[in-house]
Amino acid sequence: MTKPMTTDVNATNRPAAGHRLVRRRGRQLRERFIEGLLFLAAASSVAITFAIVAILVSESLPLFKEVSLLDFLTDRQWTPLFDDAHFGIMTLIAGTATTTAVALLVAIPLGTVIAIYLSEFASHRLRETVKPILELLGAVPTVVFGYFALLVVTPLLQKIYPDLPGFNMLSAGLVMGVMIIPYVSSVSEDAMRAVPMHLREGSYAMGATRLQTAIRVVMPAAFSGLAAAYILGISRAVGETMIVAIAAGMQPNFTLNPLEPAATISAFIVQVCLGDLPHDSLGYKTIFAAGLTLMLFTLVFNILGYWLRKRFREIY
Amino acid sequence: RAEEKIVKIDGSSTVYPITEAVAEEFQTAKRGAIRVTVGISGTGGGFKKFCRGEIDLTGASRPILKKEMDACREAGIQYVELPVAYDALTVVVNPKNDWLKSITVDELKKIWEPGAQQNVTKWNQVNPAWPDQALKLFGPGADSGTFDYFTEAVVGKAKSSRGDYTASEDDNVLVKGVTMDKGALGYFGYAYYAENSQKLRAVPVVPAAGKPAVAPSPETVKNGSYQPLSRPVFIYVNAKSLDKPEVREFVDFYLNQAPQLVAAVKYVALPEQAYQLAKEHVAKKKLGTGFGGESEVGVSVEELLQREGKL
Amino acid sequence: MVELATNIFDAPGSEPATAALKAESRHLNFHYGAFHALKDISLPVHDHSITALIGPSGCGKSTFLRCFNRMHDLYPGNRYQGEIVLYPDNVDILAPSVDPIEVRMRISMVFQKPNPFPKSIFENVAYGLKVRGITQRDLVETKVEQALRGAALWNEVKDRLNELAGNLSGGQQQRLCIARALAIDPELILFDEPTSALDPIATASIEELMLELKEQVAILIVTHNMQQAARVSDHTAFLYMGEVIEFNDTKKLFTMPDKKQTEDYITGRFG
Amino acid sequence: MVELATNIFDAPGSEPATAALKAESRHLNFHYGAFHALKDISLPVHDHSITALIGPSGCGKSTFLRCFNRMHDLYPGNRYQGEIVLYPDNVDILAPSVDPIEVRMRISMVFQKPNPFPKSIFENVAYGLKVRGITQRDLVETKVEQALRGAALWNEVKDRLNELAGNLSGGQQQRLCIARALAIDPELILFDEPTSALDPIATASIEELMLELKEQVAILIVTHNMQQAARVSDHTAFLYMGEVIEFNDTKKLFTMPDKKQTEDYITGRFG
Amino acid sequence: MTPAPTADLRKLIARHRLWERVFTIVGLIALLIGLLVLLGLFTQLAVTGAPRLTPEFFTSFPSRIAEKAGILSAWVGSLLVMLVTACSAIPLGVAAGVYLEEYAPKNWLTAIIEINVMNLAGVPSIIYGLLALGLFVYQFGFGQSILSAGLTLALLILPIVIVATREALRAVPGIIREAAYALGATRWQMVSHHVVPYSAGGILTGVIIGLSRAIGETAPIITIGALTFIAFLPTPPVTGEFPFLSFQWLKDPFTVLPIQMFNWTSRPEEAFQLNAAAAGVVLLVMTLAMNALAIWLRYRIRRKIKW
Ligand SMILES: Nc1ncnc2c1ncn2[C@@H]1O[C@H](COP(=O)(O)OP(=O)(O)OP(=O)(O)O)[C@@H](O)[C@H]1O
Ligand SMILES: Nc1ncnc2c1ncn2[C@@H]1O[C@H](COP(=O)(O)OP(=O)(O)OP(=O)(O)O)[C@@H](O)[C@H]1O
Ligand SMILES: [Mg+2]
Ligand SMILES: [Mg+2]
Repeated sequence: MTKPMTTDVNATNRPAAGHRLVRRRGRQLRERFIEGLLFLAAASSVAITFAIVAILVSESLPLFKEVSLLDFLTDRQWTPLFDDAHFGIMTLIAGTATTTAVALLVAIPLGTVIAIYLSEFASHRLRETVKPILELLGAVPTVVFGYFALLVVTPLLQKIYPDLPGFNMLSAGLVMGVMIIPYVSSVSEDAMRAVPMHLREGSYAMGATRLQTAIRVVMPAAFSGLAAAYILGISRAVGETMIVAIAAGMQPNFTLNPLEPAATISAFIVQVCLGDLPHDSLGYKTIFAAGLTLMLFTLVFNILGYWLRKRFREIY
Repeated sequence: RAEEKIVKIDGSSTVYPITEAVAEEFQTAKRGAIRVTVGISGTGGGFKKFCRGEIDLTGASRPILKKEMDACREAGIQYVELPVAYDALTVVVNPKNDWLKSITVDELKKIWEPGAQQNVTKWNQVNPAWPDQALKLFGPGADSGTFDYFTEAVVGKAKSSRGDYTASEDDNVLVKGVTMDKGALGYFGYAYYAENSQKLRAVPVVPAAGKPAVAPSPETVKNGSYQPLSRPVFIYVNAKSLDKPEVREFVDFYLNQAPQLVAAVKYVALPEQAYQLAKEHVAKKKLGTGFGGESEVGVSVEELLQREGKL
Repeated sequence: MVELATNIFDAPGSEPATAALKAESRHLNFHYGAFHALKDISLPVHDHSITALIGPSGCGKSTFLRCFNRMHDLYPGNRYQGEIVLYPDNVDILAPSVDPIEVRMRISMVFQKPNPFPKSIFENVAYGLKVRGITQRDLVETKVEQALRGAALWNEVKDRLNELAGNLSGGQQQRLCIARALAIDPELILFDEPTSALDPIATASIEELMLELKEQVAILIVTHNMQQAARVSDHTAFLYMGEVIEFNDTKKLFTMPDKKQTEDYITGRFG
Repeated sequence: MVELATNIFDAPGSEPATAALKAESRHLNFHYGAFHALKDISLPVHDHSITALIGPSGCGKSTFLRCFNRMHDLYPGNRYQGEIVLYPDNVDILAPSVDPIEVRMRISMVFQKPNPFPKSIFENVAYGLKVRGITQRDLVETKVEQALRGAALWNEVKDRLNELAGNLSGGQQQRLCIARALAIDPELILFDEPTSALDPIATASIEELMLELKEQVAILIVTHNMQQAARVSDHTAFLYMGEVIEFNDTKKLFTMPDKKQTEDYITGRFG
Repeated sequence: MTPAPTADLRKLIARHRLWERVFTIVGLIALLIGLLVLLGLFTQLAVTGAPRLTPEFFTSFPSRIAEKAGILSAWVGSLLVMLVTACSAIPLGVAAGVYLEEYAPKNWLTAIIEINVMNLAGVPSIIYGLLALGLFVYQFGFGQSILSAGLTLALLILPIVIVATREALRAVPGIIREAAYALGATRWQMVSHHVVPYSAGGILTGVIIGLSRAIGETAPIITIGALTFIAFLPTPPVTGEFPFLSFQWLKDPFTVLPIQMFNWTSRPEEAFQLNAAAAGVVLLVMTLAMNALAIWLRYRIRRKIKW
């Protein structure tokens, strides 16, 4: 806020200090104090990140003393716990990327269609009942989803495609996608509903149908909200653990083929965390390096998302 | 309020069912006067807490390793190592598998050794008598004590294994995997086979050339004929905690009740004599591990208990 | 003293209009749920001329206007009675058998607040064409240029057709909305207080535009600004509490109103 | 023909005002970022009288009004120059040493759209007192009643003070906002087009109210409705493009404007 | 100006209408996929777990005998952990949201915080567990307690609460803010008296999504040391003696429902699978109840608020 700048041209015998309008110190101090507190709350998220990064970096340093960064990034095998240890993180990243991609291929179209349907087509009552029910999908313990993928979805898929292995990224990804639907649909529905009515009216007045209005006007106008929803969905998919751990086979395969089994970063981390490894061993340290990599990846995604949202934010 | 009497236990999820059973019975017996808590942080997580002095006992599916011994020494934690049961690693196949009547350790090695990765993908590549069927492998994750033991016993070197198999910490997942695939072969703890013996078939193992194949069962494990795949699981007791009457009482109760409770949760109890020896160790507070920071295959529990303890 | 209303009829919009009817509302009643907003309104809309609706806030001007392109269909609970007949077809556009989309394709509307879509200038104008399935690039380009010229905006934007419409000034945005409405060759254009959000210069240019447009189409305009009504329209209707108090030639209505209420309103005794 | 402006000065608000100054802007300039919205405005605000600001949309009326309670401080990039002196203190309320909150406690404002808080009627009126730390229940109750009586709303709401303010009609809501502004005993009340969202009856009652209020306080009102300015104000300033074109007694300004531009505007040649 | 050939226009409109109908069906199908999966999962759990859903299941401690095992310590633990989570994540998240929306100047620092908040949403939950183990359990000395677990989950859902809070605050119209300022309110008064209460509905949505996420988490809680077998309850928060309130329970060991479930699913005995399913049903119903409460609260708040 700019301080008012007064060019005191003809300041005639103006009372200097102590008049009734002067700033109150007590109130100002209190306001500053509260602002400080709120700032601390907001900054706490940064502090958390720093703490996480600090832990990840310090714990993974011993690993990088033994494994060169080049190997870490270029080796195509990830067998840190085996006798013949390889530390090719790209293997896990490929798994993470594939399951995430499959999940998003489910969640983004379905979530978006649901959002459009709820915001532009459905009645108020339907929307208000369905939305919270759908949000329950996000609350189902992921172990349940994992078994659902393994015991229901995989056999179904095998009926269609008999060569599908019992553990594969496809069914894990599909189920993960369903789990993420509410993240995408709820947040984008909110964003679409926030698009002011006069924009819609402008489109209807041109003779557009609901669908045309939704796709051509409402969605572009809600772009930043949709982007936020998608990013939230991506983040959730990238970080998801149990579904993949149960249904995708936990095989560190360097492959982008969703029909094969693979392991992801987060699944690897949780597995090792609860396993029998000594916590001081090099093998155990790999989870921190993997976590760090994951964090860097999501960071890149988020910066990209932030930039995109800023660039395409529509003012209506 | 009065000083809480509480026994804190953590560690391997393999040992957990036994410890849980003991804890439950113990609390009932004491009418709640002593409280017991059991966690499942894994053997590694358990030792980490144990060596920080946060818990009184930790369950371990493998012996304490060098690094953990160092950590404990640094923190001044001394401990008593007590084997409490056998876990027989069971090699299982799909019931539809009609060719595998028994398997030799060599064949297992051919299947699981690191060199087999990408190379041995068909049954007939292991043994020409077996069909030209895709070989699908299932086993515990490389972070587990089971994996360490199996690789050491079969391949000859701990942690030396092929990587292209379906790994899971949850043995039920492995059970599901093997039941879903005719060409599957997997290994995991005996309890999971025992509970699913209709859906799976355990394969008798030939320990060495010329010896008869032995199927896993409580008897064959107990009498030492199921080799090399039966291993002991342990609890480690903090020596200082052992001075607390409630911990001492609990450990005694553990060793006394073990034969019944271990069987009840589908593990294999040690020979009676082994429990006697263990009780003596507790009484004498015999400190240290019998392994010296390395895991070993094929040691008998009795022999182990005779060894000099290292800290 | 200045006579407020003496010289406002020198404006170019004041030739008496004698054109044929473009549309006509007959005994139109409208309800927002339980609220009876329009009461038995019968009003003609002449072709090639500008018809203004004036009246105090809340009298139902916008409500009436929005009946013409069935905008009220978008919200639940609204109810029409009576009819609005569109000529030369002589169909009642409120009849259930009539598709509101078709109505809207023939009657376009410009809103109070400029509401360009968050798209490029070009896409905004081409939107109506796209909706009609017209996709040949050159045809669309011709039409867009025509419409922008029609809305007196072409020279200002021809070099930045791909810029976002949101970057235009308020007046330009409103003209863009007019261009958008023009591009689909409407037969009747509805304006709902099109200049109330604009500065005087932009207002003047839009008024001029309307006077040009009426050569080709019929125009129905709502305004809260009596001066504006006097300046641009050929016919004026004074609405009050959902009823038409008076409808007349603009000149007549502003100089010799038949009704006392009209006189009170235009002389500023209320409103 | 009807002479639009002949009889509007029979209204009660037209006694010439001779009161002392309540406030005065001196060489006030205001910038929205790079946009120079107010240009060297010097205007007096007399006590116990109503000063109206008229001018076409976008000329800076609201901007000027909002300088008086430092509303612009809320947004970044705004810049004041010059001063607004408040009497009798003779303090420049734009001075950096002055606390905008103190200013706002003495100068209250009523907005264009009624904006009651979504709380009870009572809480709405009592809010200004709460902010000042006045919590004695009986004192607050007295003040609330006083303010509601002052806003001519007491009889309508006295039995439902705990109802939500949102349930009131538009006109009642606006009077509630006036009561809210009155409750803190302001010395000057700013009205920014207070009736533009209201129907004629509500408008009339609020105009009446303002005429009563000016017995106690100074009033500065922005209106786009010239009739309203003529009806209620004692002094009128005509703004155009951020400048004061003319300031005068209302009667004088509407009957014998000094400037050609003023005449053009009030006779409807632009706007 | 000639009207477009009406027949062509009609055909076009008919085509558009057809597309619209197709989309309506697609939309319904998409919705149904989501709902049916949910329904399928729920019924599967409910049918499997039905034999275990007896009153004793809620009042018994874990046991090695599946039929005798219950979830008393688990549901009490879940409830208490959620209490801590809600009590810490809501104030912190709302405060952060308020700062970012109402106070923060638009500069690089705010941009960093903003990106950072979104980024935290994607950190795998187990990493929060590792962080909390170092920070809460050891550094702050909270031990392996309800407090540590609650705070860990609070960190986990903080981004969700912040994002939802910001969206909700944004929906409060500017004129309400100006009205408060015009009456002499300070910024904090404006925020605390008006903006936050009026956006409570939207904030609640975020809180609920967040708590739903937290209540089902397993991995981070295991890392910080939740127990699996615990046959006693935390100290009751209300005591018979002065001062009648006790915070001892914050430091008590605990377990939570998803851990109990996790443990049961990995047991070899089939009978435990029933327990796991039953626990899953309880978990879902608890979440549903929590959601229902929030939806009701949100409805009540929104009913009062008209702009
Ligand atoms: N959606 C609605 N639901 C209920 N009543 C409505 C709705 N829209 C408008 N009204 C009421 O209908 C009446 C007419 O409204 P309308 O918007 O047509 O007035 P107007 O003449 O255009 O006024 P203005 O000059 O303020 O735009 C008003 O009393 C208004 O309160
Ligand atoms: N926040 C802002 N940032 C930049 N320019 C602004 C802002 N608010 C107003 N303006 C510009 O300042 C000028 C004066 O605006 P102001 O709102 O004071 O007009 P007004 O006379 O009150 O008009 P109206 O009758 O439409 O309310 C206008 O040109 C407007 O576009
Ligand atoms: Mg209107
Ligand atoms: Mg204004």
